[in-house]
Amino acid sequence: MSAKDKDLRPHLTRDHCLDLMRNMLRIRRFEEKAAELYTQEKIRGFLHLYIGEEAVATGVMQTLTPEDAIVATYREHGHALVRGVPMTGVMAEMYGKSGGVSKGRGGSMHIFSAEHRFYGGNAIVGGGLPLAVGLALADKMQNRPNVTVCFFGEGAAAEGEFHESLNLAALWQLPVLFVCENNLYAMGTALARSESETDIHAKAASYKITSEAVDGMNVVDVEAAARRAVAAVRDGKGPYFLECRTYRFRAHSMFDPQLYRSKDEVTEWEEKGPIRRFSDWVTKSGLLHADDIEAIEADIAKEVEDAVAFAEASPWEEVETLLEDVGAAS
Amino acid sequence: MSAKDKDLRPHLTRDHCLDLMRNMLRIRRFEEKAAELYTQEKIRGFLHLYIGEEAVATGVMQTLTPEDAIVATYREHGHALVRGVPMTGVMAEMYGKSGGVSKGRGGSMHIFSAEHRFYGGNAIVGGGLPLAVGLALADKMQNRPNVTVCFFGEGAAAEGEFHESLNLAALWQLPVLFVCENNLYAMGTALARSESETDIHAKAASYKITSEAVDGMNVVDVEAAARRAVAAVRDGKGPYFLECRTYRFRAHSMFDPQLYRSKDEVTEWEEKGPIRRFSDWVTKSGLLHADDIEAIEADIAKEVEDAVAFAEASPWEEVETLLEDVGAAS
Amino acid sequence: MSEQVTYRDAVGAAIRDAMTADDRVFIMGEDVGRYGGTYAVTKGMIEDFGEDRVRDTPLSESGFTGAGIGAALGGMKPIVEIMTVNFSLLALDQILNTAATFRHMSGGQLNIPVVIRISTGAGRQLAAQHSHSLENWYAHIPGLKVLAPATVQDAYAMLRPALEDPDPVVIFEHVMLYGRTEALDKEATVDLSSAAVRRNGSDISLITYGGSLYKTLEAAEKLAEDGISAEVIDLRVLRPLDDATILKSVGKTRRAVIVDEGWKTGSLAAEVSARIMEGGFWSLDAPVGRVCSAEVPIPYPKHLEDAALPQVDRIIAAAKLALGR
Amino acid sequence: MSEQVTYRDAVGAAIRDAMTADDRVFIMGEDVGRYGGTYAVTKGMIEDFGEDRVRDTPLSESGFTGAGIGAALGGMKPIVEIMTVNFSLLALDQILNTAATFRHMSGGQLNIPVVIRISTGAGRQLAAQHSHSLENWYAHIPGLKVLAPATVQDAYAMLRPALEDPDPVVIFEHVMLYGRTEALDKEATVDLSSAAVRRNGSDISLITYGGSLYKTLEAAEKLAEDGISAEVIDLRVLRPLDDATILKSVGKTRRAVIVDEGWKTGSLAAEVSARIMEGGFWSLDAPVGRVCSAEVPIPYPKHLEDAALPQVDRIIAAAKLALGR
Ligand SMILES: Cc1ncc(C[n+]2csc(CCOP(=O)(O)OP(=O)(O)O)c2C)c(N)n1
Ligand SMILES: Cc1ncc(C[n+]2csc(CCOP(=O)(O)OP(=O)(O)O)c2C)c(N)n1
Ligand SMILES: [Mg+2]
Ligand SMILES: [Mg+2]
Repeated sequence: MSAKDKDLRPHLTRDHCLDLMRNMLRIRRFEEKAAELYTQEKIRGFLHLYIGEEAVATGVMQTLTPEDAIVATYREHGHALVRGVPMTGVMAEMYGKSGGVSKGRGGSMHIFSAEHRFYGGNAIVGGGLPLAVGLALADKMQNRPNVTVCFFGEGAAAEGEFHESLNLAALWQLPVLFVCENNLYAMGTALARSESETDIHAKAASYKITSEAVDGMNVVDVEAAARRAVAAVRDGKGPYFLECRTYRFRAHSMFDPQLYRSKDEVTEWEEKGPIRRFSDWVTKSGLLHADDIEAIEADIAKEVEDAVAFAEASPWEEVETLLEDVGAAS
Repeated sequence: MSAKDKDLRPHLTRDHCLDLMRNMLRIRRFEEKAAELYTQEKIRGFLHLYIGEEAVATGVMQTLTPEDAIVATYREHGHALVRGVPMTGVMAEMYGKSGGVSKGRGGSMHIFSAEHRFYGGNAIVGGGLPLAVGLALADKMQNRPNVTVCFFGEGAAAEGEFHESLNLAALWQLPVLFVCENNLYAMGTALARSESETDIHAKAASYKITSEAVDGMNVVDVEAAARRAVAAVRDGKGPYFLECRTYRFRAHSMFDPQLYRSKDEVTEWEEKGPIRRFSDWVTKSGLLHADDIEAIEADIAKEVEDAVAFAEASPWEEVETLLEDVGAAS
Repeated sequence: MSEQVTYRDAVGAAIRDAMTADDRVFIMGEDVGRYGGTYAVTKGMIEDFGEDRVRDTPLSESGFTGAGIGAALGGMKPIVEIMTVNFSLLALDQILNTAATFRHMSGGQLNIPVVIRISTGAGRQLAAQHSHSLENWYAHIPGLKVLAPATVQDAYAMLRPALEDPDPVVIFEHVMLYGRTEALDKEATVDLSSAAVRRNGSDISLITYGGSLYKTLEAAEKLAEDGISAEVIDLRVLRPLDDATILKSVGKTRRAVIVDEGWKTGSLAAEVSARIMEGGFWSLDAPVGRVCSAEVPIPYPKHLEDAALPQVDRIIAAAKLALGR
Repeated sequence: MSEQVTYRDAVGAAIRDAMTADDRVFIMGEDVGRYGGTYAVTKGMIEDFGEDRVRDTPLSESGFTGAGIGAALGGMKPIVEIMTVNFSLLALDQILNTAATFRHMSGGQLNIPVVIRISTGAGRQLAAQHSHSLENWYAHIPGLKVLAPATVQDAYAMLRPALEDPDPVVIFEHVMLYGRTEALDKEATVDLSSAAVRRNGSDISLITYGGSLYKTLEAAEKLAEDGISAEVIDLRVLRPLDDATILKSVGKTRRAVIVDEGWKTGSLAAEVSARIMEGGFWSLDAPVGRVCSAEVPIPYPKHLEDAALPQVDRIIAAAKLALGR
């Protein structure tokens, strides 16, 4: 292993482990609450939970600077939270309140934060990929050392936009990191029923993009791979593709009766869950103690509670504002 | 070489050589005339010539039955002629006359013949690929042993439809033969400026489609490859991809000043021209004689002359028919 | 023989009956099979008809819609399901440039008997990428027939003639209708050329379609309380429009309001208004009004979504304005 | 200071001047570089500005339009060229679902200053996949501005405010205009909110845009020979429409005909008619007429293409009908 490669490994200090743990748990607890609020009809529309996939956003985000850009999907609460978008604003957005990051206009599927270069929140499958290519193009043309990270599901790989975007990024050697969250299903459609080539990272390689598959249930592996990837991209080596193999523990959205997979399959994957796995490992290895995790849980419980209180207290936008923000005020 | 493989080789009998020669020359002479008629303003709109690429359509079409289906592009006169669509009807179509195969409604870019299962004539780059997938799906669902052949340029490989169609064909194991006519340019855009992976047949292979590249300037090679391909497809082995490496000798369309390539490059390719090459070979090897070719030329000159006369004599559609054939007469 | 069923089940039954009657009919689209259909329309069908005829597709709207179009050209009778009209943009090239033009471009040689079902409309708080109503874009395209069944009866009965049609037919199903229960008579037939008068009236014509029908009927009832007799026309066939029914009604009532969930500018309501202008101007006692969606990407919160869409009170107000009351 | 230039060169000069003035401006699209542009608008630009800023793209309409949108979000000022409106369908998802909605969905945090140039229209015998006019689809979309410069002056002058606009602007260039030569004053400015009265008249308002302007002006001249004074309005901004100019003219003339190369049903002409209905009904002495394209995929032969499109004689006939002559 070269010195450079060594530098690219995650430094598993106590603090860093606390941080990884905290981020994954923040997503988990936030979304558990969101599911509950959905049954209470506080949150409406579509709600897509990231539970089970927390290691991906958490691992990848460790490697970014505030100037880097992020493009995600409708399953993006986790990404927003790890990126640093305040939980209060995310929760209020899901309520549709004026205190939401997007003044409630977008809801769960459309979390944006210009301040964090967090560009959604896109509910068109595959729709974010060309956008990410363009953000990277802007950075490259303006000689900024930024990376654009684009998250999407394996289902999106069948869309024409995937193909056009990977080709453009590779052709123009743009600083994009494509992160495919391969959770094996697109709604009810299993990967093998949607792709002739089920090895997604091999698909990406066919565009002459450096491509790698990683265990998406292991936050340390994800972070390690993302470090290599982001370093290469920032070095001007063109786009990079990371396939994170993961699983969603919950239904696709709150409407999904999950006819297409068995309970056993879900249980099997839950046993490999990213939080369980990381917490076992850090406690066994003595990096963290059980009470460290308890303390984090307590903090998060408070943060979630505050977020709910904030959302509850936040006023609705006035009906008179309906036509605002369609175009610049003139 | 197995007995079966042997069967799949073109049988280069005198008759077959005559046939190959005749077909390539028919395209060449027809299009030379078309170019002339364009300058006389008999043919209008866009006119895309296939000159230089004749070996591709000629070689591939040898392998098809009348029940097989063909989907082509706006550069499809050659395909129509080899398929057996009468030259008269094609020429009249290019004039826009009522005797045209499509009653003149489509012109040069939209040659159709239901009788020959010749489904266009599509001027949307990449637009024919999903259609071919669907035609093949219909054959498969109805247990018909037909093959659908889909011709398109290498420029189309960048379109999302290419990606979606190859995946669908491979996923559903449909009887489609994809024939990419790689003439190195999409209008003025060289392959290397449009694709990160310039090896098109490798791109196709990444969908788990059997894929092959062949010298598209050699009609015998094309036929041989197409025989293998069509046999596999008809055998139920799923789609097949043939990249034919070729070159267009003329401008993209009659409007193109060809700023993007040098005269030398064109001349170099002309020296490898499919007609020159095949005629040299058949005469040198003694399969055909110079007067055989002269006889063919004479026949074709007559056929082209007749086609022009037919087109000239064909009446225009009445203006009152404008709204016909938008939907079924009710 | 009529029974009470939901709109969802009526669409489902129509598909099942068509598949049973004709081997060439099949359905394809994202999650129509194992998932059971986004709106549960095709639930259980894959068990009964198999995965070939209840064909799950990858996320490839252009590819699978084009494949449906090709399969129709190849002699099948495909029903293509596109999850929402918002996603249908990805397939629009195939629909306009292939399905709608092939017959004409080929001089009448070819025809494409595909049926494309698309859900449309707002009301479920799905925000700006899942809530639009682009019916007028489709109604603009020569070579297509465009339907918008608003009743359970039409949801069932329109599929048969759509499948019998030799040319492409697009069917819009408003997402708020799936749960409605109404009477269904499976034997009753419908043609694809006439609007339906859903309520007779003499003072004003309220012209609408799809998800807005029930709001409009409710408005008509409320207007009746104020002594205003409103006629309600359900266009149900958006292309070709049934001018005769529209103009006959307006000729009688001399006033009209069009209710359309599309954004106002460039809406189908504009087309209907223009046609009344052209064919009914001299019988009008007041300008034709429009109640459409506000010109905004539909926002998520309920109160803003409601404010963006046509509602009963706005229909009543527009009717009263037309009547000078 | 005015000079005689072609529409093609005016567009080209506008792009060059914008690129010279602002580093963030660049142009991208199929064959804008080495080929010199399908309609030769960008000829020679790659030599002067380099391949980064005159960026040839692969055939990937959705991909490169989306990339242009992304680049705009990232601080650039991209001009995306889409060869024809027919191909723009492939990019429509990115235009509607991303470019037009992001500002609203993000609660005003984000804006997308992209300019998308699209050639449109028929007249070159390019048949049913290259000849359509879908301007009204774009004019339907909240969040976009839609321009249709018909004169050399507007072709030049509209680009600057389009690039200065913080939101997406779509510019339609009619293919039959590129070869027109007219006077250009590079200093004159134009705003993106007003229609232009191209000819004053008192008997009837002829309202049009884009490629139909010159046919309409010709019709007006011919009408003058018959003693009819026609006012000609060039909408030039298709979204937002300039109601004030339209209604003022109709208030004066009391009669109107709209000339629009789109298919009649669901056309922009319908929208203009509906607006006159709503805002000018009481001043009308006759129903507003429409001269649009026939509802047919545009056929290839000249005589049928001509028959399908608005022509001077049909405009004259419609005007006379409105005048009861
Ligand atoms: C263009 C488009 N088609 C269909 C949908 C409906 N849809 C939403 S999510 C989804 C599945 C996507 O699967 P994947 O990309 O694997 O992401 P995941 O939900 O598994 O994270 C589908 C079909 C959509 N939103 N956009
Ligand atoms: C969707 C679409 N985009 C752009 C065009 C314009 N166009 C016509 S042919 C062509 C080049 C196609 O190149 P290729 O696929 O290699 O085929 P070739 O012309 O070389 O045979 C382009 C850009 C089109 N017709 N359709
Ligand atoms: Mg998935
Ligand atoms: Mg080519």
